[in-house]
Amino acid sequence: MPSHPNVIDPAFTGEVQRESEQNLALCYQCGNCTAGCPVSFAYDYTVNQIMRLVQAGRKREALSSHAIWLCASCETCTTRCPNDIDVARVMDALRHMARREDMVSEKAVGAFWKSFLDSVEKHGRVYELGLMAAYAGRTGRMFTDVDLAPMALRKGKLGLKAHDIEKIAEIRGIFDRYREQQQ
Amino acid sequence: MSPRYAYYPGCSGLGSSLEYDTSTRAMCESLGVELVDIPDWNCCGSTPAHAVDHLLSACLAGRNLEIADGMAEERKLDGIITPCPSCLKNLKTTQRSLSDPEFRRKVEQVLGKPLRAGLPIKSVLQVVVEDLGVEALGRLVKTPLAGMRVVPYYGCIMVRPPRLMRFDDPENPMALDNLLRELGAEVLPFALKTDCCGAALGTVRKDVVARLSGRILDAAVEAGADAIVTACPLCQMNLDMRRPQINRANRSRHNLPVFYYSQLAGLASGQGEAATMMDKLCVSPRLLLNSLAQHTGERA
Amino acid sequence: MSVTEGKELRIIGFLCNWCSYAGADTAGVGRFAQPTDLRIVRLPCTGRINPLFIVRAFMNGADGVLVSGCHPRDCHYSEGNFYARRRLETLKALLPVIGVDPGRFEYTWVSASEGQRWRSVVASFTEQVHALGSMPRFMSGTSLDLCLRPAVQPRVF
Amino acid sequence: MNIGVFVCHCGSNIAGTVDTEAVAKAALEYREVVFATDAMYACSEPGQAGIVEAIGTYALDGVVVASCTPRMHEATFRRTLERAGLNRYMFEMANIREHVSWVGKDKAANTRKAAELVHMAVEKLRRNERLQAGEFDIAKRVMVIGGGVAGIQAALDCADGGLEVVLVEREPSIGGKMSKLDKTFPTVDCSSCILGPKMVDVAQHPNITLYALSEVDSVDGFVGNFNVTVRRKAAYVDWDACTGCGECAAKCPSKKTPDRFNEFIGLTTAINIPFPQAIPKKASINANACIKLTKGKCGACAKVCPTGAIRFDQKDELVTEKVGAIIAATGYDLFDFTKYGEYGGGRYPDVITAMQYERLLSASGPTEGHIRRPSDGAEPRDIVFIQCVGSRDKSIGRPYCTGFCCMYTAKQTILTKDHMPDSQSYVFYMDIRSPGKNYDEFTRRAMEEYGAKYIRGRVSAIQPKNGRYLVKGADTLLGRQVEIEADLVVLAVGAEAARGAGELAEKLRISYDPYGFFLEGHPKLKPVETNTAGVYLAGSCQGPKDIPSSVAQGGAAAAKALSLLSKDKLASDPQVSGVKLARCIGCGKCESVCPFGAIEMIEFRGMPKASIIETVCQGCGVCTAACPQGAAQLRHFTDNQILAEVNALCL
Ligand SMILES: Cc1cc2nc3c(=O)[nH]c(=O)nc-3n(C[C@H](O)[C@H](O)[C@H](O)COP(=O)(O)OP(=O)(O)OC[C@H]3O[C@@H](n4cnc5c(N)ncnc54)[C@H](O)[C@@H]3O)c2cc1C
Ligand SMILES: Cc1cc2nc3c(=O)[nH]c(=O)nc-3n(C[C@H](O)[C@H](O)[C@H](O)COP(=O)(O)OP(=O)(O)OC[C@H]3O[C@@H](n4cnc5c(N)ncnc54)[C@H](O)[C@@H]3O)c2cc1C
Ligand code: SF4
Ligand code: SF4
Ligand code: SF4
Ligand code: SF4
Ligand code: SF4
Ligand code: SF4
Ligand code: SF4
Ligand code: SF4
Repeated sequence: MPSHPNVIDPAFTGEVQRESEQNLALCYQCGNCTAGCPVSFAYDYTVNQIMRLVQAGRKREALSSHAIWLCASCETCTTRCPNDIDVARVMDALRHMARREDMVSEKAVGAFWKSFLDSVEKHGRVYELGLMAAYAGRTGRMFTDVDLAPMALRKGKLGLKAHDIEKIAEIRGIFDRYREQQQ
Repeated sequence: MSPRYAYYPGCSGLGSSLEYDTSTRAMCESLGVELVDIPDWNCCGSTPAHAVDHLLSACLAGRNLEIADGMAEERKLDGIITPCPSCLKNLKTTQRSLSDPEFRRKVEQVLGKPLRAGLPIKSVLQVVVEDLGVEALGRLVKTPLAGMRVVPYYGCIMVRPPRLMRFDDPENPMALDNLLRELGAEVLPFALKTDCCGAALGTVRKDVVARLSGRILDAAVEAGADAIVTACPLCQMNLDMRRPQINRANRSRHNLPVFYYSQLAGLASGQGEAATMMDKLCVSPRLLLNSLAQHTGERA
Repeated sequence: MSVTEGKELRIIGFLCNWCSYAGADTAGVGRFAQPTDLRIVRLPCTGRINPLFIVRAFMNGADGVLVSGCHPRDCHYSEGNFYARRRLETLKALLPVIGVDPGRFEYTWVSASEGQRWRSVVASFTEQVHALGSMPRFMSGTSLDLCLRPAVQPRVF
Repeated sequence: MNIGVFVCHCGSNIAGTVDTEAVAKAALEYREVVFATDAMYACSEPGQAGIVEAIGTYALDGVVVASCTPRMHEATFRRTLERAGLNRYMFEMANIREHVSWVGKDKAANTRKAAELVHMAVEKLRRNERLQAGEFDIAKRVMVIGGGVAGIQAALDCADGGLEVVLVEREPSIGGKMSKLDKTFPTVDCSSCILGPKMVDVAQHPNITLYALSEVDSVDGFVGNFNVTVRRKAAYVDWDACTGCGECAAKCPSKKTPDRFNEFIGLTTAINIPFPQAIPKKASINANACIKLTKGKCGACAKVCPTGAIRFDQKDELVTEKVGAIIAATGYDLFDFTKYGEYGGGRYPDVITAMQYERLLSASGPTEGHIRRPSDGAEPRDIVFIQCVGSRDKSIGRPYCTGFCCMYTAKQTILTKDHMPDSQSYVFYMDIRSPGKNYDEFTRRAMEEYGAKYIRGRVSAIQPKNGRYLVKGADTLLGRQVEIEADLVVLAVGAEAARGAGELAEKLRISYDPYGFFLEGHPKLKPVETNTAGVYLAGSCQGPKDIPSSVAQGGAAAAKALSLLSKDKLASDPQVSGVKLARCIGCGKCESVCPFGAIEMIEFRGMPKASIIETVCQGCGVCTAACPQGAAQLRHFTDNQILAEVNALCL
């Protein structure tokens, strides 16, 4: 990977194209994606800037951006892009690559998702209380959502026990083989 | 012959959106739609999985598809349905990705099983509105929701991306509008029907959810609504359970209840508050339901 | 073009001057790369095509014949392509009878502005013909050859 | 026959991917070729001189040029042959540029292909005949279809040049889009002040017959002799009697008729004259809105009309006009923005099109030039303009740039400031396209002098908010979202082909592009011609154009028609069919298939025979393919010639 952020890495553009199955050259930087993105206010780069970083082969800036982790996958950009680019899928692809390259900037988001998937691996389904505990442990954010806990518990909205599926071995097998494939 | 579907409740149906799952099952039963639970289903991975890796996501969703397909013939299934748009998107994306033979090979390798993924996949809402028609629901109405002014909130991915979901208008969907009107409610025009509530960012970026869900609540109040009606567990949770967080962050005092459409369908067809689990809602619908009862009482 | 990396095959195109020939020109002006197998015969109209031209081409060793003219309602001569369609439909039904795989013959429409479409027509037809390979030679002296040959002999005019 | 072959390099256009020398060498092996060479630019002065010289030196009686498409230079080289004393039809062209060098990169394959194409041409040429052109009479009249500014200009120029002109317009008045505009860029002069006088000239010109409220029904014939049938639609008013006094409209009780001329902002009456300057200034009844015509009651207009012009029983009328040339000037229509659900899909009353805004700006419009919101009639303060609506958008099949909306948006911001000094305009744009004389200066003035705020980015959605509209856009130069609360949103909708353009093209036998705009003969060198002789194009029907370009093209099309019809007779194309009487058995097949009725059955020594009317034959060759005897033969494309090409390739 080029060390200096100003260095252009044309291979990166190709890699994102392959992984996202989108032709980045179609993007003419109209900004529609940015205009409609609900989370844009929290981004470090706007959506069209992310697209531009990819077009320009600026790997480090694209993969270490916070924006790609804050994307809510709401599909607004994809729905309205005048060039029919599946922008949300490009965001997906960038997250995959960032994770592989160990460049996740939004540690909390990464941690939450990791906890979520751990829960799936362990139980086959999401066990909400366990998930919160694991996430808190990972990030040190002990008080995340504790304010909601009493209400949630009262309404029975936080499963207190895990609903393990019967053939949990199958799920573990999936995760194991998936990891093998990733090697 | 009554339609029969493989049913995928989704994880939230077991906990945070038990009332959605329960009332959906009741609604389907009264409409004569038979639901066959996908035995031993697993979590489809939701946003985290597809955000982390398309292959993992497809494998998790694929296992469920495989189970459903396996029993399709024997049980004479018409398709797979789920109430949750997020699960729906994962299942449909997986089905679409599997048309690429290379990708399919990888998924089958991880699953250790061949995949068919042939059954059509739809949301429960789509089946009710498109296949059965809202009139079918209308025929069940015993106590119309007269006088109840609602805004329908579809959430961002119930109809999007349009080329994947193939349901209703991506910018101005009318499915819920028509359905609620059929139940007797007054449905108000709502521009933020498909705006995002913050989705899965609730835990990690409360600021984002407070802002996005806050906007939706503001707009609903401006529209003059008594309640918001949703079809998505994530939306409902953000708008309802996270209400104190939103009000605190935005210095607002919103107290609009947020129903699932299936709860209202049950209510209108006379199933009662207990059966539709009205008590599960965090923002109490008490006042509204009382006035509704009064309203229908007056007419009677 | 992967399919044509090997040997070129003989493909003849009969094109009307107003639409498809112009469309092929448009593709050229647009530098839309195509397989090189095709050779084009320019005609005023697809209605000028005598199906026997095509039979003759196959008998003489063509591996594929492509006919392209104006879109159905867009004929420069109002209805020439309508006659062409009738004649070529009949021909298409006849080809298997004389031992020609119908996949070697294609009748399509390309307008003067459709350079992109022309490119894809040429590419996919060439690919289709390559999939069938080169045409087995008509055995000269067979009964079929003998009975068809007089019919397609050029008449002295 | 002595044949000479000339293989053109076209600079590197051909020689870059074809070994032209090898092609010339291969040609020497072909039968009857006595001379072959390659040349730098065959069509250039020295190139042509080389051909003339070789014809003399080698006593050539036929020439093959292997170069570009015959659609480009066949005529050029035929003239060259004539200069050298050969018959112009002793010539063939092999297209080794558009069909070879430009579409293949493999030089060996290209060279082989080029040589084979030359072989085909040689074999065909060996069977060519010396053909002589005849002459035929022509009608010195021209029809202009569409009475927008382009059609008006074309009609006036033709009429001034002495031709009789028939102008066909499907609306009740000529004027087209320009008659709806308030003021026009880049000078901001009043549209009706500059168009009005031209419209009056049309009405008064002795050489112009105007059919308004009329459409072309069918077209027969060919250059010099078209027969066009025009459908004059029922106006339910006798226009010969109507004086345009307007009494009828004043009394018409059906006052809620949608007002087409005002772009459906505001209402009109069932009987009306579309606008004060209309030409012809005649009343017509909207049959869908008239109470008498829908319910059988009323008739108020008939009672008040001082000239008794009302005719409730009027029917469409067909008239046939014989003309020598046709100019299509049918303009464009506006993109239907309701396809954009994110802009409200037509549900928001104060999200309007730029053309509706023109009507609001216009002193003769429904608000008498006061800018008012359609919803509540309030004067707006913050106005957002969104450019490229329905243009440059692949997702809806409109990838092209309309070309004039950047300019009219700038104009509208200027006019907005003039009308309402306290207003603020915002313009969302992707690029500013203003390549014309004084154009960029004009758009700059909108920003610099009139304070329009330009924001580079598209708008993702418009949402109603507190009685106004929240416009959610992006400023891509800043890298921020922008949200503007607007009282009124004006969409710079793009242009698309006029409704029905495809059907008209089919009647005229001209081509159209995938968007429905008519196709010119050559994008650079024949911008107003079509591939059909005698049919010309003017204005936006060929592609979106602003007024200066539309007027220029109207004039250019008129010049083409004038030059065509300046002769008394036209040379006929000798590439027509001919019947060999000895072979003809009089079956009549050819007569029944000829699309032009160019064949008549005659009696020859007591036997029925076919005979070609050479001035009518268009050379399609349908008869040749139909003749069971090979008796009808299309000259220059005989069975022999075509089979010779096939044989050259296969044997
Ligand atoms: C909002 C707006 C503002 C504009 N402002 C400016 C400006 O300030 N300056 C400028 O230079 N340009 C401006 N333009 C562009 C201008 O409108 C065009 O350049 C011009 O009108 C083109 O003229 P035309 O004659 O080619 O087409 P049109 O004006 O469209 O005229 C075509 C005519 O043909 C008729 N017709 C169509 N089909 C048929 C048929 N089948 N049979 C018979 N008749 C038919 C139509 O009824 C119409 O009368 C503006 C455009 C818009 C949309
Ligand atoms: C680098 C470049 C690339 C271009 N590429 C393209 C392209 O790809 N496609 C395209 O459409 N356009 C292109 N253009 C634009 C194109 O050059 C012009 O549109 C075109 O040449 C204009 O033609 P003209 O006849 O108006 O002017 P000119 O070509 O300038 O011809 C004017 C002639 O008048 C002569 N002349 C001048 N003054 C007098 C005088 N007082 N007395 C007698 N003779 C005089 C000049 O010597 C000249 O021969 C390009 C331009 C440039 C600079
Ligand atoms: S909307 Fe599409 S074209 Fe526009 S900037 Fe975003 S990705 Fe690029
Ligand atoms: S999918 Fe992500 S990037 Fe696209 S609009 Fe939604 S949040 Fe923004
Ligand atoms: S004859 Fe055609 S190919 Fe040759 S130089 Fe002229 S334009 Fe080029
Ligand atoms: S009242 Fe009669 S003359 Fe006057 S405009 Fe009407 S139809 Fe014409
Ligand atoms: S007859 Fe028709 S057009 Fe005449 S006044 Fe009555 S409604 Fe109007
Ligand atoms: S002229 Fe301007 S507004 Fe119109 S399509 Fe082109 S760039 Fe867009
Ligand atoms: S070539 Fe034959 S069919 Fe065609 S116009 Fe001439 S006579 Fe008629
Ligand atoms: S089709 Fe041939 S044989 Fe028959 S009448 Fe015409 S020219 Fe004569």
